[in-house]
Amino acid sequence: MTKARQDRTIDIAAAVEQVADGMTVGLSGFSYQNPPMAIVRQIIRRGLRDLTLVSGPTAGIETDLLIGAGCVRRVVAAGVALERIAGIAPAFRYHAERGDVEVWECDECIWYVALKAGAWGVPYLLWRGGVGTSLPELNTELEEVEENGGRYLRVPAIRPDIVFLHAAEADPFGNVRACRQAYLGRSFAERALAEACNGAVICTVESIVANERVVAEPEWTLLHGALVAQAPWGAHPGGVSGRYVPDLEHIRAYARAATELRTGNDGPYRRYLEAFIHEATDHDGYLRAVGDHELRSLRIEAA
Amino acid sequence: MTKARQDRTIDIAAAVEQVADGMTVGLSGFSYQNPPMAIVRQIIRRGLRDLTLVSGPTAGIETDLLIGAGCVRRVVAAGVALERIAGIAPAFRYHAERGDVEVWECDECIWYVALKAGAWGVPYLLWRGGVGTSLPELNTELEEVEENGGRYLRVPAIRPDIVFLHAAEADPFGNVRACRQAYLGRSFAERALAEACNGAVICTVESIVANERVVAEPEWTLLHGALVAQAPWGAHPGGVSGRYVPDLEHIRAYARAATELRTGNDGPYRRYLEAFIHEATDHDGYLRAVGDHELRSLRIEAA
Amino acid sequence: MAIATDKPSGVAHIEGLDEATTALMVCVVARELRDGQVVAFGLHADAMLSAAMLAQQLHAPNLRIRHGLRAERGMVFGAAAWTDRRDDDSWRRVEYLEAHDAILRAANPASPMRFCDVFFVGGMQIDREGSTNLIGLKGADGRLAVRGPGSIGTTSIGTFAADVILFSPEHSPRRFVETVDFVSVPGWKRRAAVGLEGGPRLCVTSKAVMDFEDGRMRLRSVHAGSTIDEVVAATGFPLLLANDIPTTPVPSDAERQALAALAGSDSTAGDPAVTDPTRGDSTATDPTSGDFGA
Amino acid sequence: MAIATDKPSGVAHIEGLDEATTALMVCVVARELRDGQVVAFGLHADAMLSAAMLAQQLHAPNLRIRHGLRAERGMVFGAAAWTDRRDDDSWRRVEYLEAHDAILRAANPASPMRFCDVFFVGGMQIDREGSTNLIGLKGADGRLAVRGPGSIGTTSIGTFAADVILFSPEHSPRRFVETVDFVSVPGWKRRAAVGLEGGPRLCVTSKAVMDFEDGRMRLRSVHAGSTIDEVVAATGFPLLLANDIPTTPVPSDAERQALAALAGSDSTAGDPAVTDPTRGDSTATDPTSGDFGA
Repeated sequence: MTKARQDRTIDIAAAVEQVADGMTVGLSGFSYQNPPMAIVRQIIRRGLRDLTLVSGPTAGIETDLLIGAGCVRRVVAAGVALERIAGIAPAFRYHAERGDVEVWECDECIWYVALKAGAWGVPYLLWRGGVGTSLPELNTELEEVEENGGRYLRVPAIRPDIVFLHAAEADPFGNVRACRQAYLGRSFAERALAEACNGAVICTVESIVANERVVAEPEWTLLHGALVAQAPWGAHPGGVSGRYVPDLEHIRAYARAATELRTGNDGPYRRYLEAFIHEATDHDGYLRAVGDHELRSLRIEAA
Repeated sequence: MTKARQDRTIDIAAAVEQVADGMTVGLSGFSYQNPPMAIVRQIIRRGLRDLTLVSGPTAGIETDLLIGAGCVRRVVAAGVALERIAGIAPAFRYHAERGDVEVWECDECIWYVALKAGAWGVPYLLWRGGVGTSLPELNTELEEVEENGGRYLRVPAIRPDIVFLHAAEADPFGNVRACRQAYLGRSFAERALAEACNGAVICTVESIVANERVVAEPEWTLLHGALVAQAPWGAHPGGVSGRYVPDLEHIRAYARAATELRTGNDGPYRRYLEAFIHEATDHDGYLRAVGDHELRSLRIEAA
Repeated sequence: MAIATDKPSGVAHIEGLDEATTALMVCVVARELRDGQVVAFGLHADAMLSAAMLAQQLHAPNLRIRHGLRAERGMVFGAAAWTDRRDDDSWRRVEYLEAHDAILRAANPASPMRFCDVFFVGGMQIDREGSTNLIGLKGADGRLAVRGPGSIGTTSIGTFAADVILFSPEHSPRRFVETVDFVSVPGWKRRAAVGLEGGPRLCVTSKAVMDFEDGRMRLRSVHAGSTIDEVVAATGFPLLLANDIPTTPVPSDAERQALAALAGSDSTAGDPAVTDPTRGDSTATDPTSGDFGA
Repeated sequence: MAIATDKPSGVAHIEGLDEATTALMVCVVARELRDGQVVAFGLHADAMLSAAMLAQQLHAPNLRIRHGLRAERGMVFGAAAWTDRRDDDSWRRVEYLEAHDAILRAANPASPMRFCDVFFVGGMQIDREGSTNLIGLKGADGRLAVRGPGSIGTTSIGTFAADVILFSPEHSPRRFVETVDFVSVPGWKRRAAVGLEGGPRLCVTSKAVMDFEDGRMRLRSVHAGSTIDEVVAATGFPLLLANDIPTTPVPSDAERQALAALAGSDSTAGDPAVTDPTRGDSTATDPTSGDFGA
């Protein structure tokens, strides 16, 4: 071969350089699972503003943290919660109630339908879920219409400008894989986001694997064509199926700080941002701030 | 357990009893691969009429044979061909040119979009492929419309009344599996048909496997909730990936007979129907008519 | 709200409820599930999972279950099969796997691959016609003042499901209101207005079981330990009363044995420090207070 | 139509063409493919596969290929990876697998997971603006008289692809017509009328290579063994002529070596008794005669 195949790896800082204020940013993560937290923290370090997040379909700490740090103008998600720790994600709650953050009110299906419209290059798709609810009242982009004697929502297309994912592994050429040992993370919303995306799909991964492994097991490739950034523990304090479980102690501490926002005390939240994002000037610094012992305790042993 | 789990197996005759004249019938098969031929032959034996076939997306001998036998009023397929043997399927060509059979002119994507609309319970979906072509002129159900300054086709929903598939194997409870040794047949249009279906999904299979095997490898389950009919060699003269290759000699002989239709000589075609369908009064009879030696020569050895 | 009965083991834990009450609620739900149905529920609905598995064991061997957390004779629909500190391997024990956007299949209840027939819904508010609200609460000015988590999967799946079962451990005037502030899943009158079929069939709380008559909630039975008067007082709208309102039958021997057998399978220990008001198994007390959401 | 050159081995067989002509056409296509593109083609397009793999070897290591039959650094998009009497196992040598309805992804050429940038299209008819027809031919009454196979995947993928390459071994006035009877994939003027971007860039036949100027087909080079006059006469509309019309460069040493190396991989033997007029690699002679379709 006269030319080498292009290496599609990139570092976290360069990945986030591609984001600008006001962009629509797709984020992986289903609740605690696979949020691209290393990217999120770098977005906060850069002080980006007015982002529209397409999170989820059910968003978690990645969305709450970006909101709490002031980066977000609008959230497209069917729910934002910290599971049993906070049924309503606290920074999301605080800023949505203040009106700082606009919520594109939807449910999981409508979230998918909007992205399918984006992927299919059509201005809208019809959908029956949501008629007779408050969604069209709260989300003026969802119009309730009559077609062929039935009532439907016109769900407009959503097309992220850029998508960030976190996954177990990828090869250097942009083939992203789930962890072989686990179903999870294999069929989240990543494909829906990537297919609708107008621009780069950037995936942080726990480890980079050889292309030979991808070819040997093509059925485990989730998506292709991504840019790949190595970020071990990159979903922390979320989890990665087959690799490590969510760090509930960390999330609980975060939630306590965020809950203080509603009492008018933003000190704990600011201290959280300082300790884990601003003072830890990069992902390695973050991992040092969390501590090796804590991280190791989260690791899932191979079956 | 006080009650037993329901066995969802059925025989071929009982399966075809569920079809009535005029129904919209979904058929699996991508060209030579996985056509539900045992079912097709039983439909012909029953003398059913005026069926709308949703074949394909790229249809082959299952569609050509049903057309040649006079069962079909309308075909929804992006193409009907016998690969290299007949670039235009001969009975399809003959009857379409005579106007006996109406063609719901589309392409593979539009075929899928119509079924997605059916599955999603909406009257139509917008699609951009096909604007500027003859499709809306030839298929009056495809309306070219202007939306948000762009031109799109309104593709109406298609919902089969019943769907027939052929696959490598299934358990007695309706979990249909691809052959573990082959990718093929794993991700055809079967899911699109089953998801849009208004009624029963009936799958003939080469062999019935234990539920334990399904549970041990759930990632190989193509679809669930089907009724299952055992029909070894049920795709013949088509092939089943990982099991047997198409019987090109048989297809070639069939194509020669069907090509005679256009010359006004329907004798060879009638003789084909007699020998392989009417005299062979059931699937076992068909297999005897084909011959054990011929069948064995098609078998794919496990790697 | 404890009820006096032997403590069955092996039932999912519901925050704030004793095991006996939880077991009773699980049995009530299980009895409602019919053979051949497909039932679906959300991430943390452990009690619903117990109920579905119990029904499978006792009278509904063909029940199919869609559950994010664990699935038996069902699927892991994409994401959710993990919990807390345990990496769940339930996907190895199911019959099929589908991507998370299989939830769009909810739109075709006629397909054999349909997403579900029965769907469980909780809410910050539930009203007399069975509408639910996960969106938020209105302030004095009529605008959203208390932000809820969002509708999650409830809206569309609840729109298409033939049978919606409302599940609310908490039974209080604040939870059961005359009219929800915002609608996540429409109840009977709202559904009729837009031509939706199906709707809420049952509402199960820690105090009672309600069904619906002409689209209005009706008291069907009261759990031992509660009274009709107590239930009526705990409901923020006039509850219709059935002609005969028995005590909810306690778990039978067969039910208790089956529940004990299920204890052999993985059970999920809730995180004791926290609650989840967004799912059907929640016991969050006050959606406007600080004691949830953190 | 044979051209005088050493016979390279390892090139896909095209029915009715000698190996040297096929190899030349393969090289012409390969030279047009740019690094980083995603190329897609149909079931029997063996020549296109050879071209794409050749380009990957020589100058486009990041080319991604979507092919139903075999795929290298690409995918098997669902169905098609078998051929004739051989069960193809190419899915074991690819990097990803997708269900067949991944073709719907053609609608978003901006996504990194896009279906393709370059798409190959054949036709029963091709006209001067590059429209193609797989639907059928009109009779004297203006209605469809000769049934074609149908548009297969060409319409939508051809609509969204930035670059459409027309591939037609047959070069005759019957194939190259002033205006196609029916349109499967629109050419330049029809695309402009409905606001489609991209369109036909190149047309490769067994006689010549054409490109487009202002939306009209133009002769770019003539294969050794043919002449400009012969090509013009074989085209059923006035062909624009480039200022300089060279002989199509024969395969270079590097191209021939790479083609020979590809011969080590599985090659597909066409079924000699039959033809396939519906794909780009067809040599069907007369779509109105009885010599194809059986």
